[in-house]
Amino acid sequence: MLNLRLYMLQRVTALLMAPLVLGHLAVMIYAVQGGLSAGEILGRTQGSILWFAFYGTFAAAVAVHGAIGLRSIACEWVGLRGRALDAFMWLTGLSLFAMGARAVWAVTFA
Amino acid sequence: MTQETLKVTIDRGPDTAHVQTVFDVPAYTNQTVLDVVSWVQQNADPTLSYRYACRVGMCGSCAMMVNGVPRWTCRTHISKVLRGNAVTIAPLRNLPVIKDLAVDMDPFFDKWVAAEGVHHGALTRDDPIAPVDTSTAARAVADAGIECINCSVCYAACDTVTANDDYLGPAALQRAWTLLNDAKDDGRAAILDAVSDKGGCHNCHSIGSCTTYCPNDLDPMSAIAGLKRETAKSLFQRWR
Amino acid sequence: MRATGVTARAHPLWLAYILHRLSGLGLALFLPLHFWVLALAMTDPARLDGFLRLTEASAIKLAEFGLVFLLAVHMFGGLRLMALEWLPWTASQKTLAASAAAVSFLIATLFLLKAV
Amino acid sequence: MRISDIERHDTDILILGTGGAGLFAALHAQQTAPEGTRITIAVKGLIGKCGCTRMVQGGYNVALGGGDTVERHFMDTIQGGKWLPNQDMAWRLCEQAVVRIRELENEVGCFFDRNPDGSLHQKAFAGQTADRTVHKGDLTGIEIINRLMEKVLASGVEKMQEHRAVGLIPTKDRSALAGVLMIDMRTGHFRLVRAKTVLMATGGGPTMYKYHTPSGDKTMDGLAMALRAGLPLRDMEMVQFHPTGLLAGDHTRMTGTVLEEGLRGAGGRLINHAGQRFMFDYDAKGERATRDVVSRGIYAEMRKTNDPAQEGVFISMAHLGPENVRQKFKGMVKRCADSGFDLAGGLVEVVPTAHYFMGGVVVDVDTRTAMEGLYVAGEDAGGAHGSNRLGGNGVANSTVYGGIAGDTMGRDVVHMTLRDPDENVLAAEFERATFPLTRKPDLILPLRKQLQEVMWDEVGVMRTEAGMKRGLGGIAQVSGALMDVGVNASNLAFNLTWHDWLNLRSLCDVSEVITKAGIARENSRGAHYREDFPDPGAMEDSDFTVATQDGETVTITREPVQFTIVKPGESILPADAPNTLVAVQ
Ligand SMILES: Cc1cc2nc3c(=O)[nH]c(=O)nc-3n(C[C@H](O)[C@H](O)[C@H](O)COP(=O)(O)OP(=O)(O)OC[C@H]3O[C@@H](n4cnc5c(N)ncnc54)[C@H](O)[C@@H]3O)c2cc1C
Ligand code: HEM
Ligand code: SF4
Ligand code: F3S
Ligand code: FES
Repeated sequence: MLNLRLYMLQRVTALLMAPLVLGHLAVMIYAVQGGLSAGEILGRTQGSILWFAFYGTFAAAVAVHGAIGLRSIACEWVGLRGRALDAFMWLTGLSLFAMGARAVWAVTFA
Repeated sequence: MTQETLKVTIDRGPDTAHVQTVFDVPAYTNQTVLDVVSWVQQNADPTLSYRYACRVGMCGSCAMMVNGVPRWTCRTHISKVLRGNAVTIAPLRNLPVIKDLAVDMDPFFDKWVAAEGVHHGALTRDDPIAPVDTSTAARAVADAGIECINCSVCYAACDTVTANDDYLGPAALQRAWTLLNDAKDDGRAAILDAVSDKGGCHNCHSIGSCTTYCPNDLDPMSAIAGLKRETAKSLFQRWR
Repeated sequence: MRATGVTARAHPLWLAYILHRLSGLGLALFLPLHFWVLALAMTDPARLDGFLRLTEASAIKLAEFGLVFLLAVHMFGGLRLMALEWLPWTASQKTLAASAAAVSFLIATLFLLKAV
Repeated sequence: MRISDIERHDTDILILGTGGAGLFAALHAQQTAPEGTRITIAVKGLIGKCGCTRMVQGGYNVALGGGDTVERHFMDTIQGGKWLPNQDMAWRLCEQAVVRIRELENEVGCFFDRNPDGSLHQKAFAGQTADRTVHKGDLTGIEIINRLMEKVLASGVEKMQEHRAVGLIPTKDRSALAGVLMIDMRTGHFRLVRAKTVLMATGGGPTMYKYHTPSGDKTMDGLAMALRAGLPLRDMEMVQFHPTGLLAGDHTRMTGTVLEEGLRGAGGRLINHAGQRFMFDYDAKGERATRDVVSRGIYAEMRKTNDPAQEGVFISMAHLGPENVRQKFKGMVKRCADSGFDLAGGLVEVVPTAHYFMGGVVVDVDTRTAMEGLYVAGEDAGGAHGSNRLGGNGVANSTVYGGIAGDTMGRDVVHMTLRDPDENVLAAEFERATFPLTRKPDLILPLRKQLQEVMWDEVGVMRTEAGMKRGLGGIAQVSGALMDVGVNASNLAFNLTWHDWLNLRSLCDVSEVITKAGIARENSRGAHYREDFPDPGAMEDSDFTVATQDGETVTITREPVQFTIVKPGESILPADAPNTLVAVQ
């Protein structure tokens, strides 16, 4: 079900996300003080290449990582096998990526 | 003194309906789980099926689920597993039941072979025996898993085996790891390929039940981690 | 094959495994929601603000706390797993598993305290 | 069930048993036989997981230089066997062991313990004049069988697991073997497997004694089948007892299992119920004397006590330092602890326990028998050990001769064809195996216990004519009673009780032969000790017993030993060779 390539991809994306998650948490802890507002978020992120790269990588990594993770669960707990399993993985991965990309675009350049 | 009795509940098969039979078994001072099962067959229900051979923890054919835990029954004293005076005994998990407490171990051994758990080498009986330096780190790693008696207890304990038919399982992978570290074995490429296949080591989630329940105190989880490292390394080498 | 009551799970590494899996699953289910909310910034900033105001409510706060908790649990669980697989450690794995949960709990609590 | 329900199956080479002999035969047959030869391996348990080879602890005897020679190994074997071994077989055993150990290490992939310089580590069992025993800790058999098992499982031979052989079916003229009748234990169905050549490697196993070490699947089936097929069996009185079997009570299968030899070697003491050491009363070497001597010492001591509540004697290790013992004998200490005994610090009760069967089918040095198409190797074959087997020669014997059998069959099979079975014999064997299914069911265990008591008391460690005659009566009683005990036939799939019946049937049949051979040998040699004839007799006039069954009667004859290589009193070692190379302890 998981082969060496998928395994490595999942580990590499996990490693990539670790600092991103910490960064994201730090920002959030800082940001929620005194409440959140759309303006505040957008003010920080709007038009910033840096934030675009930060969240863009995050969204891409999470899509790959999450899709592979859900694949394991779908195989072991739902019993999906073979082509259905591959299709499920691609579908979740692509939709996760699409939604993530849209969100990142929304808070940065849209 | 009146003889104490044990309440022994035994799963009967192979029918999928969950049938259990309860027996009253006299308690004795020295009594293993296997002795309890044997008593039932010899005295109470002659049709009860189970398997054993060596009766001393060497052959690995007597493993069963005892109160939901996989154990070798010939070396488990009944006092260790009694709850009050009751115990439940079922066939080993993750293998097809032939009848009652006897399971078909073929899938376990098929996977053992599929993991390349067989010596690879070019030397013959006409060559001298190769000297082996036993002080190397690799030899220590190979020795760590060599005493596996293929009892399938770890295989029964592993949830990944339950969930994924293809998964080779802890014992077979541990055997592959032993061979990979054996200076006498030439099968490196074949082993790495076999354990990277779809049922290979990468399916293991390090649940660790294998290591927790191995009656021989072996550590398949760490062996599998070793395979993950080696396969990852070989991937980088291929990329280079 | 037949499911029997399996108690062969009552050990720290199994708990670490199930925690990691459930937190991963939780995150994967939450993420689309999170993305959708953020995408509102583009389509309907007012509604985004509405959502963000909701975070003031304590029920929502609890949910937020839960999500950060999930993320922390999952991340440390994942780091634990990778350490266990790639660094040839052996004995101390159980302690590692336990401390991962502890640390993540700590971070989440920190977050909660800051937020109130 | 009717005879027409027997399923028929053909193969070219059929192997019965998966101990050292059976597994090696499978590998060698595959190497020697022409491409396309069908090889089938049938076994009463699971491949490689039953039988005694797996239970080997001490190790594997082989002369690998360092002063030791094949000649010295041979002389030890002949002297250990008290000049009764077939010398050509013993020679081949010692000589081929050298090849087999290289094969085990190089081709099969076994890993045996090493010296610091990387060469094989060897130690000395009692009765040997060189450090000769190759081992893997004290779990040598597990290493040998696991590696062999992997090879065989990967080899693609046809597997018939949990198939019990119940009868050898000859051709009409009885000159050759046509096939073997088996029960598929998992379903309870019968199967007749015809083969051009058949190896019987079912491994003897003297489990008709109250205390015994072999695995539960070994019940002398092979020798009982050979007897019925009219084959001559030799040395049938020779049952080896291991001095220290665990005594844990009547109700546990742990009773009788071996506490290893090394415990005494390391300085373990035997203590009687009065708290005294006694072995020096029997032999100058004390606890370190050979197996037969120590077994007799313990037995004599037990008889002196003569108190049913105080059955065995004790082994004590504590004076060596419990921590030290725990470390050095980790496996043994753990095993005792599992059944509630403290080997390292306390006393563990022990008794002599039936361990190995020296007797067996008469074969030539290529494992051929008197019946064309039938080959016998391993513990089922007689001759290599004579009256006593050296520790470490058992597994050497089964692996050496298993390999030879595989090679011989692989070559012979070319000239052979499938033969037609004698349907009358087939019907008789079928009747015999299904007999209990037609009787009223009852418990079998009490009869097995009864046989075990009789054999232990009357045909055990020390024997007399009067005792053995009583023994014959006792065996006949059990044997007769068994024919009145039926088995519930409602479900024959994995019906262990049916197999308990068949096991006891084999044990009764062979017990009778052991006893008759014991009565016939009026001297004391090796494992056979006659209180009424304590003398060994003149070595030059050595003869061995041969038992054959014709119809219902067993007759014992005697044949002189042929000293084809060395005569009593002589040696093939150079005149200046030292008596022993083992450093005195
Ligand atoms: C506890 C113990 C320790 C020992 N230690 C040593 C030692 O240290 N050194 C040494 O040299 N020797 C030792 N021996 C002796 C050694 O194990 C035997 O000499 C040798 O292994 C016999 O090998 P085998 O292949 O003939 O028989 P086994 O290995 O016993 O195999 C017999 C096979 O035949 C099968 N079988 C039986 N009946 C049937 C049937 N009816 N149909 C089909 N299959 C059947 C069995 O299931 C089994 O697979 C020890 C023995 C025991 C019991
Ligand atoms: C820094 C952050 C993260 C790290 C270090 C990490 C690490 C890991 C690792 C190592 C695995 C493999 C588990 C196994 O094979 O048993 C895994 C599985 C998984 N991850 Fe993550 N992960 C992180 C973030 C995320 C995020 C944000 C999601 C949300 C989509 C996620 C979802 C999953 C899922 C669903 C699984 C499958 C669980 C399983 O197979 O048991 N992970 N993670
Ligand atoms: S690793 Fe342990 S539990 Fe698993 S088969 Fe080997 S001995 Fe049994
Ligand atoms: S229990 Fe199973 S998942 Fe891995 S660590 Fe052991 S094989
Ligand atoms: S009967 Fe052999 S391990 Fe239990």
